[in-house]
Amino acid sequence: ACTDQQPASQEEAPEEAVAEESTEAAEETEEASTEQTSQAGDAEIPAAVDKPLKIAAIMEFSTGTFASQYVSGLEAQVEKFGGEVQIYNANNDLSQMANHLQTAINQGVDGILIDHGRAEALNQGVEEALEKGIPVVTFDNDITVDGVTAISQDDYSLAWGTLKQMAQDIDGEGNIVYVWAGGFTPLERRNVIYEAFLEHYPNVSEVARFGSVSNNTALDSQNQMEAVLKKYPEEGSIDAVFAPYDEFAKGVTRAIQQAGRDEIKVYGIDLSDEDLQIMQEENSPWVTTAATDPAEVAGVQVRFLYQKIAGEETPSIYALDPSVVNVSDLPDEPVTMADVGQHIEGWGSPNAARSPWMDALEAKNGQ
Amino acid sequence: MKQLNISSDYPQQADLKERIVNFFMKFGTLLALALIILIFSLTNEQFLTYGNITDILRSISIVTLVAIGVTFSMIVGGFDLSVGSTVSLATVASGALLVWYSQELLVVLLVPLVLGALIGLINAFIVVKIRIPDLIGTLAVMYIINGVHLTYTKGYSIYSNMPMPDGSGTAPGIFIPAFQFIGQGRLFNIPFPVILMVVIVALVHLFLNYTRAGRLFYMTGGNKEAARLSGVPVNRYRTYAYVISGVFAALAGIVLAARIGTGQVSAGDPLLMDGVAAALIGYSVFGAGKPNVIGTFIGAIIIGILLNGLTMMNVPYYAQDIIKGGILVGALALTYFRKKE
Amino acid sequence: MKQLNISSDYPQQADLKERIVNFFMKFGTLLALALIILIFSLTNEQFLTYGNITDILRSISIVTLVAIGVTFSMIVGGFDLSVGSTVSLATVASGALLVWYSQELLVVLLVPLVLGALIGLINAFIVVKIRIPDLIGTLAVMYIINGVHLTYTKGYSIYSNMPMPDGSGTAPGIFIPAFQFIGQGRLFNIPFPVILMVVIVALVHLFLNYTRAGRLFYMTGGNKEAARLSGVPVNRYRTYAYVISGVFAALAGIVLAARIGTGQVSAGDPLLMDGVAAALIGYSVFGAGKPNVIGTFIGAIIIGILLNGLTMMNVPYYAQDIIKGGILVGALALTYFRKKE
Amino acid sequence: MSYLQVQQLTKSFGPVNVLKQVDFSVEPGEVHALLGVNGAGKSTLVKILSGDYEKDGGTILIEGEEVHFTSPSDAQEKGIAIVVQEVDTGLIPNLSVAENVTLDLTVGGKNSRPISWKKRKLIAEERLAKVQTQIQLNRLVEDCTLSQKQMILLARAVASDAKIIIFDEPTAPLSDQETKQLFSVIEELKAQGIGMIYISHRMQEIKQIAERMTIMRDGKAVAVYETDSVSTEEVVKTMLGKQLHKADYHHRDFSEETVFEIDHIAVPETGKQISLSVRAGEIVGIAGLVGAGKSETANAIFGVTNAKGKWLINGKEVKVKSPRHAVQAGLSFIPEERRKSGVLIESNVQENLSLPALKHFTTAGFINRKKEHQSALQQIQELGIITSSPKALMKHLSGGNQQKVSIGKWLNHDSSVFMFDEPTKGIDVGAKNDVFRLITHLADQGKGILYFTSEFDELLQIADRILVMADGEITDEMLNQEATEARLMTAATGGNAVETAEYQQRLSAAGRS
Ligand SMILES: Nc1ncnc2c1ncn2[C@@H]1O[C@H](COP(=O)(O)OP(=O)(O)OP(=O)(O)O)[C@@H](O)[C@H]1O
Ligand SMILES: Nc1ncnc2c1ncn2[C@@H]1O[C@H](COP(=O)(O)OP(=O)(O)OP(=O)(O)O)[C@@H](O)[C@H]1O
Ligand SMILES: [Mg+2]
Ligand SMILES: [Mg+2]
Repeated sequence: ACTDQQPASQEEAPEEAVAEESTEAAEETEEASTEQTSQAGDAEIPAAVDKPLKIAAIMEFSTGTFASQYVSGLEAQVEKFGGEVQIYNANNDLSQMANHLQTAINQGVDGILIDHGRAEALNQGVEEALEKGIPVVTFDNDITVDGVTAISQDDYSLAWGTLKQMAQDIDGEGNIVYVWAGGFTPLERRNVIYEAFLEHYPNVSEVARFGSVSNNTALDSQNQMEAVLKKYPEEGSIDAVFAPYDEFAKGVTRAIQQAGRDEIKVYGIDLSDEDLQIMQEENSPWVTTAATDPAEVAGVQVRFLYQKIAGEETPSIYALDPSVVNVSDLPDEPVTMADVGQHIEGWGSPNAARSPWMDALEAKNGQ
Repeated sequence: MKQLNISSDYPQQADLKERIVNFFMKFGTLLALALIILIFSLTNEQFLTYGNITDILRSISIVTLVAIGVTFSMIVGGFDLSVGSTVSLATVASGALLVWYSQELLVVLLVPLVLGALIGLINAFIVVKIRIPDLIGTLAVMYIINGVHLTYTKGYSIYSNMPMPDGSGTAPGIFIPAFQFIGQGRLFNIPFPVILMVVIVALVHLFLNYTRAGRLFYMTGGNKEAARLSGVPVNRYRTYAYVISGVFAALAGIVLAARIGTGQVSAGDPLLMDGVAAALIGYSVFGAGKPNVIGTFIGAIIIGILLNGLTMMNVPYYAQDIIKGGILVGALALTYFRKKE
Repeated sequence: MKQLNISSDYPQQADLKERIVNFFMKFGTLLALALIILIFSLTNEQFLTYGNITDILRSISIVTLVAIGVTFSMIVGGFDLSVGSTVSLATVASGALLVWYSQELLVVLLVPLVLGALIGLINAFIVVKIRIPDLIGTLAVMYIINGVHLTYTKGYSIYSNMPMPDGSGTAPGIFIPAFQFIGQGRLFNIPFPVILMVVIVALVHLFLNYTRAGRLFYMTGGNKEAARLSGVPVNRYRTYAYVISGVFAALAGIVLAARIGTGQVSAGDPLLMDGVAAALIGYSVFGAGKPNVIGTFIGAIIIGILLNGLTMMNVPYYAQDIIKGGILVGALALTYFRKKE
Repeated sequence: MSYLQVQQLTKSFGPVNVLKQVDFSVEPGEVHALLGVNGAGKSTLVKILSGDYEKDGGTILIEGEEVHFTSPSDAQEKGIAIVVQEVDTGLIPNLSVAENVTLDLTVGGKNSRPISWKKRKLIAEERLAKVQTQIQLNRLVEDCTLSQKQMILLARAVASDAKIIIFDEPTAPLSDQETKQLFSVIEELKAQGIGMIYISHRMQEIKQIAERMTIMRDGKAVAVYETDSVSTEEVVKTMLGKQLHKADYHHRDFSEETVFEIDHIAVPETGKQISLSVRAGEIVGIAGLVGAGKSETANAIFGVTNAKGKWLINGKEVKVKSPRHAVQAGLSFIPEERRKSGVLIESNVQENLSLPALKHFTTAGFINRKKEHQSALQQIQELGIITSSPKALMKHLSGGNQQKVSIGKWLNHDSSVFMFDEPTKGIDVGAKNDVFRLITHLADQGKGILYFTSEFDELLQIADRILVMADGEITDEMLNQEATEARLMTAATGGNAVETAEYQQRLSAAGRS
C-alpha cells in the first residue's frame, strides 16, 4: 500500500519545496520495502539475536503523546524479541544526547536506536559505535554515516498531505492562521513545505502566526488562539488553521470550540489516541491530520536493528508513509490508534522490515 | 511617669523633584500598565472588548494562583521553586482520579489540595527544620515532584477514555463536566476561573493586610530573629507559608486540568518563571518594596496582557519575549531608579 | 604593652559529638559523592572505566562553565538568571558566523565572548545602576536575550549547509573542524573540553583566593556596605562579576556549539537550573558556606555522575529526577542540619 | 591651627534637617569628644567626615585646605579613619578575622601589595596585638562576639596610619577592662600626635580621656568645652537643654512572694547551670564582665536556645521551649543586639511597637489599625522616641531611639517578668534616665525585673539585689546596700562558688536584716 501512495504525494508537491533527500528516500523505500516485506516463515533464528539483547534508545525528548507511544512501541517490539531496551532521554538537550550516546557505547550495548537529534552532534558517537561493532538505526534525523539505517516519517510528505487537503477544502483561497515554532528539526522541515505551499497558492494568505513549544504547549496555543479569534471576530474572517504539531492543534481546537467558531477548520500533523478523541468530538474543527503510527515507526526501527545484528542487509534509508486522516473517513464510534488502520487505507505497515525468523523469535519469547 | 518629649516634627512638604520621583516610584508600574493598555487599544479595536478582557483574565488565572503561592513564600523571606512541579502533580492527580479511578468531584478536588499541602510540608521540613537554603531545598523538591508525577503516569498524559498505560484496556472515567466547569465554565457571563481568582486575590489581600496572622507573616520575613524574640512562632509561620504555597499551586493545577481537560505531564513547568516574575513585579506596585498580593495580581495582568496584545498584533512569540523583557525593565526602572541615593 | 586576652579562645577540643557534626558539615557533600561513586562502581563494572570517567567530565564541562559564571554573580551577592539565554545566544552566534558568514575561527570565538560581556554589562547596568533587584532584572534580560536570538535566526537552528531562512539558497559555511575540536577533540587522549574546564577551574580558584581582585569580589558580596566603607569600589566589582558571568556563559555556548555542531536555538535553557544547582551545592563543600569555584566544580561532578550512573542503571529519566532531588537533599542535610542551633 | 576644621556643615535627609550649620574642630594629639542625645546628629557628622555621606553645605578643612570627600576612600587618603557605631556595617561577616583585620591591604591605596596568606596572618596578629587582643585568625567574623568585632575594627583603624581617628561609641560593647585597653591605645595614639573624635554617652570616660568636647543638640553644635573646666551637670544640661533629675537608688519595698524562679537551667553555650529567683516588684541585677555568659544565660531563660531546666512563674511551673512559650508565660526580653534581634529594621515604628502584644489590637483575627496607631503615638510621646511619624521605618531612627522602641514594644504586653540585656547600650543620659524610670515604674507595678549588664554603676543605681556572674556561673549575691564597685569587680573577676557560700554564712550570721 505504501508504495502506491508515496509517489503520488511526491508528484503533487511543488518541486522546489521538496528536498532531494526526500525524493531519494522515496525511491529507496520502494526497493527496501519490497525487499524486506518477505513472507513469514519458520526460518532459523540467527544465533546473534537468539539471546536477550541489550538495546539502547537515545531520544532527544520523550514528552508528548507521540514520544510516549513511540516508546511503548519500542518496548513492545524489543520485548517480543526477548531483549531489553533502555531509554536515554536527553530532554531536548542535544549535548546531553551526545553524552548519552557515549554512555550507551561505554555500556557495551548490542544495538543503538536514535530518535531525532542532529548529525553534527551525534556523528562522532555513531562512528565510534560502528567501529565497536554496535549497529545503529536512526529515526527522523539527518545522520548519514555509512552503515547506518535511517528511517524517517518524512516530514515533507506529512506537511504536504495535510496542506493539500486544506487547499482542497478552502478551494485554494482564504485566510489562514499558522502555528509554528522553530528549533525542532521536524517543525523546521514542515515549515519548508508550508512556505512553498503559500507560494503555490497565492490566494491563500496568512493572517496570523504564533506558537511556542514548552511543556505546556497546548495551553499556550489555546491562549494565543483566543487572542487571534478576538482580533478576527467576524465569522468567515478566518478559514483554516494549519497546526503542524498535534500539541498546537489541540490548543487551537479547544480555543475554537470554546469560542463557538466552528466554521474555522484545523489541519494538523501527528495523531494519538487523545488526538483521535478530540477530532471525533461532534463538530470538532480539527478535521484533518497527517500522521504515521508512532508505535509502528518504533517497530520498524527495532526490526531493522535486529536485522543488522543478525548480519542481514538493510537499506540506508527507509521512509515510512504518512497517511492523511480525515475525520470524515472515520466511523461515528470512537476509534483508537490500534484500529485506525481499519478505516484509513495505508495506515501502518506491520510487515515492513520483517525477516522470516522474526516470527519464530517472537513465538519463542512469547512462550 | 514623667513625659519626656524631644521629638521635633520635620517639615512635611517635599520639594517638587522629590515628589515626581516619589510618584514614579509608587505608580511607575501602573503607569507602564496603563501605557501598554493604551497602545494595544489604539492599535487594535478588538482589544478592549468585554470578551477579550475576560479572556485575558481567564488566561492569567492559573499563573496568578501560582504567583500568590510564591508571594507567600517570599513574604516570609523564603522562596519556593517547587510550585511548577506541584502544579504538574496536581494536574496529573486530578486527571488520574477522574479518568483512571472515576472519582467524584469532591475527591478530585481534595486529593490534589492535600498533596499540595504535603509538598508544602516537605518543603518546610527541608528549609525550616533541616535548614537547607530555600533556593536549593525547594529546587531539590522540584526535581523529586517532577520525577514522582512522571513516574506515576509513566510519562503519559491523562485524558478521557485513554488506553491504560499498562495495557489493560480503556480507562473507565472521563473529565466530568462539573470538573471542567472549574476551568471552562461561566457564572453571570464571567469565566469561573476569573471569579475564583478575583475572590482569592481579594481574600488574600484582606488576610495579609488586616489580620494578625497576615501581619505575622510579614514580620517573620522582616527579621526572623527579632520576630522570634517577640514571641512570634516564626518557624510555624514559615511552615504555613510553604504549605499555603503548595496548596495554591495545587489549586492552580486543578484549574489547569479543568481548563485543558487533560492531566498533562510537566504542564506546570512554564508557570514557575511567570509566577515568580509576577510576584517580583508586584514588589514595585504602589512602591510597596515588598511582596504583596495586589502587586502580584497586577504583575500577572501585565504578563497576560502582553501575551494577548502582542499575539493580536501578530508579533512572533520570540519577539514578544523581547518586548516582555523590555517592559519589565522599563516598569521597574521607573520604580527602582533613584530609590536610594 | 601587656597582652590581655579578651577573645577567650574556646576549648580547642570539642567533644566527640561536636566533632562528628563538624566533620559532616565539612565533608558531608564529599562523602555523599564518594558513596554515589561506590554504589555505581559496584553495580556497574563499566562505570569506573577511563572512557566513562572522561565522558562524565566532558558531559559536565559545559554546565561547569555556566556554573562558574553563576558562582561569580553569587560571590558578589547577586544572581544571574540570564546565563541560560546567553549560552543560547553564543551558540547561535557562533553557528551563524560559521555557517552563514563563513568566518574564521578567531572571529567565531571572539564575537560570542564579546556578546557575553555585553550582556553582562546590560545586567550590571540594570542591577547595579538602575538598582532593579537581581532576580527580576536578570530575568528580564533573560527574556530579552531569548527573544533576540530567536528573532535573529527566525526560530531556526543553524547547521552546516542549511537552507537559508530567507530562502536565498543554501548557507555557504560549515562547522569547521578547528571549531568542532573545541567540543569534540582530544589532546593526549583527554577530551579538549575537559582540559579547558580543569584549567579554568584551577585558574579561577587561584584568582579568587590568591589575588587582590579575587578577595575584593568576596568582600563586595560579604558586606557591600562595609566593603564600600573600606574603599572597595563595590559597584565596579559587581559589574565585573556580571560581565564575567556573561563571558563564561558565552564560553559555555561556544563549547556547546562545538560539541553539537549546531547553532541550536534555546539550547542553553536547561543549563540554568543545573548551573545554579551546582553552584549552590558548592556552598556546602568543605563547609565553605559561601560560593566557591572548587565547590561548584564538585557540584557539577555530582550532578554529572548521577545522570551518568543512573542512566547506566537503566533508571527512567523521570525517576532519575527523584534520586537527583533526594541526593541533593541528603548531601545538603548533612551539611546544614544543626548548623546553627 | 586645628588639624581638622568643619565650618557651617549642613546635611538633610529628604525633609529632615539633621545637621544645621555645625562648626567643629580637632587638634593633633587631642581627643575631642562629641556629645549629644540620641538623634542629635553625631553619627551623621562623623559619617560625613569619613566620606560615607556627602555634605549638603559648609566646608571641611584639613590643615587649612578645603577638601571634598565623595567616597570613604577619599577620606582615608586624607588620613581620616573611623570605627563605626554599628560594628556590623564595618565587617565582612563571611570572611576570616585575619582578612578583616587586614582589609586595607586587600582594598588598595598606599598599603596595597599582594600578600600571601601566611604573611597576612602575621600582620593581622601584629595588628591585633597592638590593641592588646588575640582572636583566632581563622574564625569567621560572623562567629565572633560583639566585643571581638569591635576590637577588630579598632585594630584596623589604629593600623591605618590615619591622622584623625573617629570612634563612634567604641566602648558600648566593651567591658571595663577592654575599655581600659582601648584607653591605653588611645593614650599611645595621642602621644603620636593623632587627633581623635570620640563619641560616647558615658561621661566618666569622656572626663578621663578627652581634652575638649563639643555638645550637639538638635543638629547644632551648641557648645565647646574644655573637659577640665566644666561639670558633668553642666554638660548634661547643655545636651538636654534642661536640667536632668538623676534618681539615686532609694530603698524600694516589694512583696515577699516570688514571681519568677528558675531552677537549674542548663545553659547550652556555657555548659553551666543557673538558678535564681525574683520577687514581685524586685529589680535583680546580674553583673558580669563581658564574656561572662550573661547574654547566653538570658537567652536560655527566654527559650531562645533550647535550655533544659525548670521555670516557675508565680509558683506555677511553665514550659519555655521557645521565646513564644516565654512570652505566653509572661516573660519579656529586651535583647542586647537590637538591630539583629531587638527590632525589625525594615518595618515601621508602629508595627514594631505592636508586635509582641498584637493580640491586644486584634478582634476576631483582624487588626484594629486605628487602635494600633493611637497606642503607637502615645508610646512615642511617653518614651520620647524621636521619629517623624509612627509610620517611619525603624532603620531611619538613631540607635538610641531604636533601643527605646525595642523596650517600648513590651509595654503593651501584660508580662510579669521583664528581662533586660544591656538596655542602656548606646543611649544617651536622658534616655538612660528614662529607661531607668521605666524599669522602676514596671517594678513598682509588681513586675519582676532581671537586669543583665556589665555597667556596675547602673546596678548600684537601680538594682535591689545584685547577682554577680563569672564564667557562666553565679559567684556572688548581695543587696544593693551591701554592694560596692570593688566587691562587684572582685566577684566578677575571681569570684567562685565558695565565696558565695561564705557570703551566705556571713549573711545568716548577720541575721540578714
Ligand atoms: N539615612 C537616613 N535617612 C533619614 N533620616 C536619617 C538617616 N540617618 C539618620 N537620620 C536621622 O538623623 C538624625 C541624626 O541621626 P544620628 O545617627 O546622626 O544621631 P546620633 O547623634 O548618632 O544618635 P545616637 O546617639 O542615637 O547614635 C536622627 O533623627 C535620624 O533619625
Ligand atoms: N559564637 C560563639 N560560639 C561559642 N562561644 C561563644 C560564642 N559567642 C560567645 N561565646 C562565649 O560565650 C561566653 C559569653 O559570651 P558573651 O560575650 O555573649 O557574654 P556576656 O556576658 O553576655 O557579655 P556581653 O557583655 O558582651 O553581653 C564567652 O565565654 C564567650 O567567649
Ligand atoms: Mg550614632
Ligand atoms: Mg551580653
